[in-house]
Amino acid sequence: MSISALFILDQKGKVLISRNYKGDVSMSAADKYVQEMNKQESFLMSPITSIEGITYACIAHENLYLMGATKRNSNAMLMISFLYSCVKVFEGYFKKLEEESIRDNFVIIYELLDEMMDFGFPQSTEEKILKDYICVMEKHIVDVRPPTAVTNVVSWRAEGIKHKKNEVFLDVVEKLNLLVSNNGTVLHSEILGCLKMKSYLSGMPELKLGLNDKLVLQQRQRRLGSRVKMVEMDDIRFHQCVRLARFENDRTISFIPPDGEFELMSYRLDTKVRPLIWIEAHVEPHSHSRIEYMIKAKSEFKRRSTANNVEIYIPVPPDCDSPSFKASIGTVKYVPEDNAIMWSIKQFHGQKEYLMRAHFGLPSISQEETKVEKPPIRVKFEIPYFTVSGIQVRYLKIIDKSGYAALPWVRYITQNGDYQLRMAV
Amino acid sequence: MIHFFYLMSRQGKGRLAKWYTSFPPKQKSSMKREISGLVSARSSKLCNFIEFREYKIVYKRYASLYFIAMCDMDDNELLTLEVIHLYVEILDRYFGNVCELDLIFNFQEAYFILDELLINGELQESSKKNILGVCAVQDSMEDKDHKEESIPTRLSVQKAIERNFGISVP
Amino acid sequence: MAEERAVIAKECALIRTAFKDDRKSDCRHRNVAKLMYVDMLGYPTHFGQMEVLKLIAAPSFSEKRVGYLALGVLLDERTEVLMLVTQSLKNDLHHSNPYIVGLALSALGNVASDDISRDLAREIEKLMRNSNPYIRKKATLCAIRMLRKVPELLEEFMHCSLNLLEDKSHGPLLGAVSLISYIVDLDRKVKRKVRKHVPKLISTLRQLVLSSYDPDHDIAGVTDPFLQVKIICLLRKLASDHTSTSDEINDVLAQVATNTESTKNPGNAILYECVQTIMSVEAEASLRVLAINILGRFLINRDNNIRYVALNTLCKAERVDAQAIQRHRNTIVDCLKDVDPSIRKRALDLVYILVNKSNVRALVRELLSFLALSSSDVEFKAQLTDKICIVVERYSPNKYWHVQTIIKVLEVAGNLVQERTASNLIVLVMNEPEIHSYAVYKLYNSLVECTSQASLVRVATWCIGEFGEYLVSKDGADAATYKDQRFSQIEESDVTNLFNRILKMHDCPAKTRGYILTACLKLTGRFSDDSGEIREIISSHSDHISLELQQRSCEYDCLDKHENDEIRKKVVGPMPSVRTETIESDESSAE
Amino acid sequence: MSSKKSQKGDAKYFTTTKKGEIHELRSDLNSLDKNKVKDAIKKVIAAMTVGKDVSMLFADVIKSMGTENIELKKLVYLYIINYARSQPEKAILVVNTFQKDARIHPNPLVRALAIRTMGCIRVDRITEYLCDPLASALTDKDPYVRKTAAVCVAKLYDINSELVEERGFVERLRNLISDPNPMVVANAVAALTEISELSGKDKFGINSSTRQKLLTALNECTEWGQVFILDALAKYEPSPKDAESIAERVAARLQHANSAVVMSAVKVIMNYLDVIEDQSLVRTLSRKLAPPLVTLLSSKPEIQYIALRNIFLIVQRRPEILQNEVRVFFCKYNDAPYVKLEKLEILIKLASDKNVDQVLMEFKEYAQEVDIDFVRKAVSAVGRVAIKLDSTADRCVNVLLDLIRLKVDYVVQEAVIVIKDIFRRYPNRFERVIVDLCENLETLDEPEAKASMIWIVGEYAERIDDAPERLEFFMESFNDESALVQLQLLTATVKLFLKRPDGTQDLVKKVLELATENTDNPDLRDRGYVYWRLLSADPAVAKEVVLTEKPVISDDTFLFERPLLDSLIANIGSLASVYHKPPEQFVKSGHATKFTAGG
Repeated sequence: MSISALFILDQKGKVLISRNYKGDVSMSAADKYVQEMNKQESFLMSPITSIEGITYACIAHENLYLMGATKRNSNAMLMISFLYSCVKVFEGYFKKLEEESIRDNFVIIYELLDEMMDFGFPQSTEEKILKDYICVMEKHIVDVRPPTAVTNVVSWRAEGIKHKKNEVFLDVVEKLNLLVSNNGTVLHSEILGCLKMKSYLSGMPELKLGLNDKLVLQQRQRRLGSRVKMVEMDDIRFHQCVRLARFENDRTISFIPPDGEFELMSYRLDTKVRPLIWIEAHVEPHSHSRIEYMIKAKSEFKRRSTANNVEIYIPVPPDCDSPSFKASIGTVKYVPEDNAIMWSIKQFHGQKEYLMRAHFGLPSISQEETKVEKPPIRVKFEIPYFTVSGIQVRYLKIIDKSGYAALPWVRYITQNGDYQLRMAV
Repeated sequence: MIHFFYLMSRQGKGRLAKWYTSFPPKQKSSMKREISGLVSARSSKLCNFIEFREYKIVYKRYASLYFIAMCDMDDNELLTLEVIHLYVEILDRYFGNVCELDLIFNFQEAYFILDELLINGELQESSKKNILGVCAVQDSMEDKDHKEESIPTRLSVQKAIERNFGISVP
Repeated sequence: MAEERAVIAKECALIRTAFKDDRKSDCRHRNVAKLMYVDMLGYPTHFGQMEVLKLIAAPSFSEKRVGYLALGVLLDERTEVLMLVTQSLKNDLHHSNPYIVGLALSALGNVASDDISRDLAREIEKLMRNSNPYIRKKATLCAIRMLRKVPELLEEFMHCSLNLLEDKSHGPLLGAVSLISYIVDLDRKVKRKVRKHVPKLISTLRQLVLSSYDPDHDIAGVTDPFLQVKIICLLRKLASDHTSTSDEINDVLAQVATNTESTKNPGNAILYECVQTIMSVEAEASLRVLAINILGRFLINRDNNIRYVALNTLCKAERVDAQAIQRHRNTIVDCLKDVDPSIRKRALDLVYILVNKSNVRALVRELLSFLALSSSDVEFKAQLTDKICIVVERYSPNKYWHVQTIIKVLEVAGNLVQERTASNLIVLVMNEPEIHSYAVYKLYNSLVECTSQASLVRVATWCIGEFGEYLVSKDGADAATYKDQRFSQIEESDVTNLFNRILKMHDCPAKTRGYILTACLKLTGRFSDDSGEIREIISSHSDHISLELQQRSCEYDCLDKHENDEIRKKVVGPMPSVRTETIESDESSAE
Repeated sequence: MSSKKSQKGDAKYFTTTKKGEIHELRSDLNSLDKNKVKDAIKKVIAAMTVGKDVSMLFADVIKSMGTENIELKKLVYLYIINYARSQPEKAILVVNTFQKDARIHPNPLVRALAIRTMGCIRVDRITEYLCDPLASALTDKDPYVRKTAAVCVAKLYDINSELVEERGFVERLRNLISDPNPMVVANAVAALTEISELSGKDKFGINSSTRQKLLTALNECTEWGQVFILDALAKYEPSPKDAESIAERVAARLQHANSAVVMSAVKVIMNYLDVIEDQSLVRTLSRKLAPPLVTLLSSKPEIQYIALRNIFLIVQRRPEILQNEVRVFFCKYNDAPYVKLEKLEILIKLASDKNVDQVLMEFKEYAQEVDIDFVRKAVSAVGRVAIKLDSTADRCVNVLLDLIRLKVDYVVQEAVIVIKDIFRRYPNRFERVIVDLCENLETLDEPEAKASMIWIVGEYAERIDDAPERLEFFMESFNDESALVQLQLLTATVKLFLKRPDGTQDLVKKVLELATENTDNPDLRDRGYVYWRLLSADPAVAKEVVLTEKPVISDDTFLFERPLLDSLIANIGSLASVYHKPPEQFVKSGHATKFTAGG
């Protein structure tokens, strides 16, 4: 199930650093992979590739590639997930993971690679714990010891943490994914929610979180009456601190949190949602001379809510010129790097409708051997104090042996996710 | 004959590319990519020739730059190395101790010089002196033009590229 | 990368808009210059093509200079708007300023299309006679471009180019020699005309070799190696297959070979060209020895470049001097193991030439063991395999060894060999009744061991189908005996089990399946098939998605079940042998 | 040409490439100044990192092995791992320090480090010296050392399996499954799995008590440890009762944030579902699988890819699991190209009477995109849906006709290829479209498209008036065609002759000659002779044989056969599931070992 060797390559495929875990894959194997990458367009290459009996699992990060190689029938999901964990740990250590930071920190990277994986088996990838015994600052002291957390049941939290003020912040962030066909039917919509927690609590606190989860509430409906809105989540995923067996049993979300920032849970709702912001586009192309756009934007959420920082991206041909715009609200900008017009509206109140017109010139000569791409319209927005799903935190109980009182703070926000409306032309 | 003349940094960034045989754009970029991969993968101990499709690549590294010529299979490889070297020497004299930055900011000049050295992938002049001489005359004619217009073009192109392209020096 | 893309996209948008704005026409040459940079980074610049034409048509030198440069970079011969530039070019070719003529010539020489070449050939011919050597040399190279595009223009340039051989300046002379070399390649008939000028070429070359230091053309102590190499190359073209010219140039070649220094690259470039020439003309024996010695030195040179060109020369020289190459056999075989793939490739080409009837067993043994070891470089392995097969086919001392060796190759690299290898082996076996049983046993045993090499599977399947009766009879087994190799008879079910095993493999290709179906059809006439297993295999593909397999399966099944047994017997009878001319002609075309 | 660069941090070490470098390093390594030594070692490691050979410094580097500075010690160890194999003689020199560090060093970090490193030195002679320290490490009081020792047993087994058996390390490893520390248990599981794979034997012997311990550890160990345990459980062959209880406990893992944990949990459940007898539980568990699988599609593209390759298998095995989720597989513009291709495959699988209109609309949309591979697959997808769903065939064929009319050459070729299969699936239903296909005959240049078109001409020779001319057109380039086309041309011409003997004798004679006398392809020659002999013996029989009725191709043509599918399901999440090939096909050594119940 293991990675035999791990490589970090630069954009051109040069090995920056590598670690051989098992010895059955030669370290020159990376060259074969890079040759293949040069032959194909690298973005077309599938993340799992087999070349001459060796499998390469590769992810791209910034301008780097992280690649694991194996000769066995290894666990592919584990390989890729582990590479992403490496990225997370390195970013935790060096802020940005890039060529520079690798060259500047190769000693520490070797140490981390040694600690995070042994003989191809991933070990500890909790950045906060690793920092307890592998440090950026050189320690000349002899007695750096493995923190007990490395092998503990609670492998994500060190013992003896103290904070002056005991606080917990909880952000409920929902993202709306939307896919609309070019004739205006909603093909797919889903809500991806996530509870981000910042925990500054002393000791080993026990936390219990209550949501207006339909399955829980139905069981206790009688006691609560039927006034609470209930939400049915299609799927929930928890941080490893949450006791899954307990949740499976009685849907109680109980956990000892890591210290600091982490993602407590994420959930998915696969319900038909009304698109919060609706766009209609009318395009009139005159090839070799000019192209015109008429765009209508409509907000379909409640009148008293407001969407902030709305950005509507309308794709335009990559070689157009001389832009001119007219909009009933907000500002319009040609964004050549995205081949798009960006119409931005600072505050978009509920139940409103606005218009925008754009005009471009086109060159008299068109590009050789290219087919026109048809990217979709994309929309970005943020609606505070609102969740599309209606999810609510009902309580967050904090219990520590020392008995301190701690305050939980909760915020809600809805954002766009992958929000795409296909263009008709 | 030389079909393609290419300057590339060690990091694989193109610095000058001149085609003497035309290929469709897609093929050009895939050839460039493959050549750059082949060349940069070779250790300095290996010979300077690579057989590539129906061509032969003759290349040489000068500090941070690779000079690459894609030529016919039966060309005299050693002589092609000399053509490359001649070009490098002329660049060095023209710019005075040339470095990669000179080529980034004065890529027009590098092309002008190449046009005095090669036509259609064949060597047109073997005398450094002659080439530097005609380049100097043409530069001065250009400067005269600009005095009339009172815009120092060459310099401003340079500046514009520097400013607008934010070229990152390797 | 993403960052670069964004910067370029923004800049290009500004440039596009500026192009459309008439007030900004004085920025045009700067914007076009930027587009050249953009083009080199690999982004589209088609929107700037019209602006390039405008620059060329502009009056000032600096605009023209950028315009013509951009013409050679942003456009090429296939660009549609290129035709629009013909008139501007024509005007500039007549310009009073020689540098503007030069710009037009350079651009024309780099991008001229067929049409433009036809339209402007006249002008170029005139410019080749211009009083200014700067213009003469450019026009001469431009002529090569035009000939590349339109060979019929040859007559146009012929006369003029021969006159240029008298030119005093190196530039035009170099151009003329290059042009004539090109012409000679284009039309062998003109060689006769050109040979009249050999004395002139020789004297020019001799001057260069013997000249004292010439500061303008000195390259590391050698005077104009470029011109020297070009002349030697032209002389080779003129002298090969022509005795009197060969005699004529013997002396000068000897002079070059003895007077050129071999410590630096320019000298070696000349020697390399010289040796190649000696090897391919009818040179005197002493000169030949000289060349062989130079090559010998090259071969053991520490510089990989020199070793490479030595191997390269030997490859080309084979026709003339096989003996000389044999002397270096061990060095060459060693080069097969070199770390440098370029050198390995060259060495392989040579080894292939080295093989002859007397050394084929030893060399092939060596190559085979080498094949089994070299696992990393698949491309090289494929070439190696191919070469082994060809030499075995060509020099094999007897058919048993031949069959046995090719099977070994198939076992190791059956997925890399060319189709031809498999079909040649089949024909060989087919046409030699005496080895039918030996081959079928050999192949059957191989197949049992190894079902992963596609070519092996097919050859074996075909032979089992055609000669299956030997496998299941005592007599067949006895007949297969060769020297100390003995085989034992097998059961029909062994064959069907083997076929089934192959068919059950998930990645068994349709082609292989097809072979098996036809083999089974044939076996219905060679085996008793009491168990009906063959029949089962035949009908198993009757609803297969592959057209061919479905067709075969249904046809064979119908034939097998048909009441008219005579017809089936006739159909599955032994296949007629193949006329071998086809094979031989095939072999030669493969070289 | 020079380039200047700012230097900071470790980066400065990369630039020291002067000639006297090695010499200088050697003197620094032997310096009395500890900082100098440390700097020198860093430089050595830096050189090693960029691929320079610094093995000649072995003796100088290992002098610092005994240091009490852990960071330095790690670097020295790292160096030793890299070069011990090339210097086996000298590697012996380090054994003493290793043993000391491993056995008596007060710091568990150092003890573990020594054990971990020794296991990575794959020099046979050192291996013996590893046994004693390893034995004590397996019972070390610190769990960190024990978990490292557990992995080390697997390392040792890889180098010298006999030694491991001899010293009873496998038995000790099995004992570690009862270790109170969950990480130790997890690593022991990983090591045992590895050893079982290497030996091809079940070294696990899971019994009811170990099973219990595994399930307990599953709740407590790290995310990676959970993967080890789940993967081991997936190989276990449970009784129906076991399967029920384990699957129920494992189901909680579907909620884990780590995709690898989720995927391995899916594997356990998918495999156990076949054993579980209680059908209502089967339904409950199946229902639980869908949501986490769909959620994986919101992850990173590489994870999506692996998920999709697996979902492809899962929906073939248990179509009910995702039958209502077709929309989540619609392609987004910015999906990675490899993700789009996989989504398409699954859309074909999930297409049903209920959703087919929507799915076809999508395919049509995709067929007009830019990426050629994707477009071709979309075109082919339309046809495959037709083959799968009888009731939709008309709609699909209409979509294909629309696409053909776009006259994009690769779209036409792909359409021809798939329409030929539609003809074979639904004989006598769509022959009307032959006219449209024939219009594009001359633009075909790909072998498979040509072969398909030739087949169509031969199969419908009696309907296509100019069939002889069309076949003759192809025959002109017979020798340049691929075998695929040649074979089809041979058959089609024979069919034409049998159906329309008038005026086609010359043509059939020509093709028979081409196939038998002018080719070096033995298979084609055989086929040629078969036809030739048939025709010359008795044309009536030939007609019966060649035009014999062919079975209609089935709707499951594109499905995996059951044994392959089973093998792939057993390997969910692994590379086999990504390649859709059983492990033995791409792995040389190693075995797929099942863990059998030991009571």
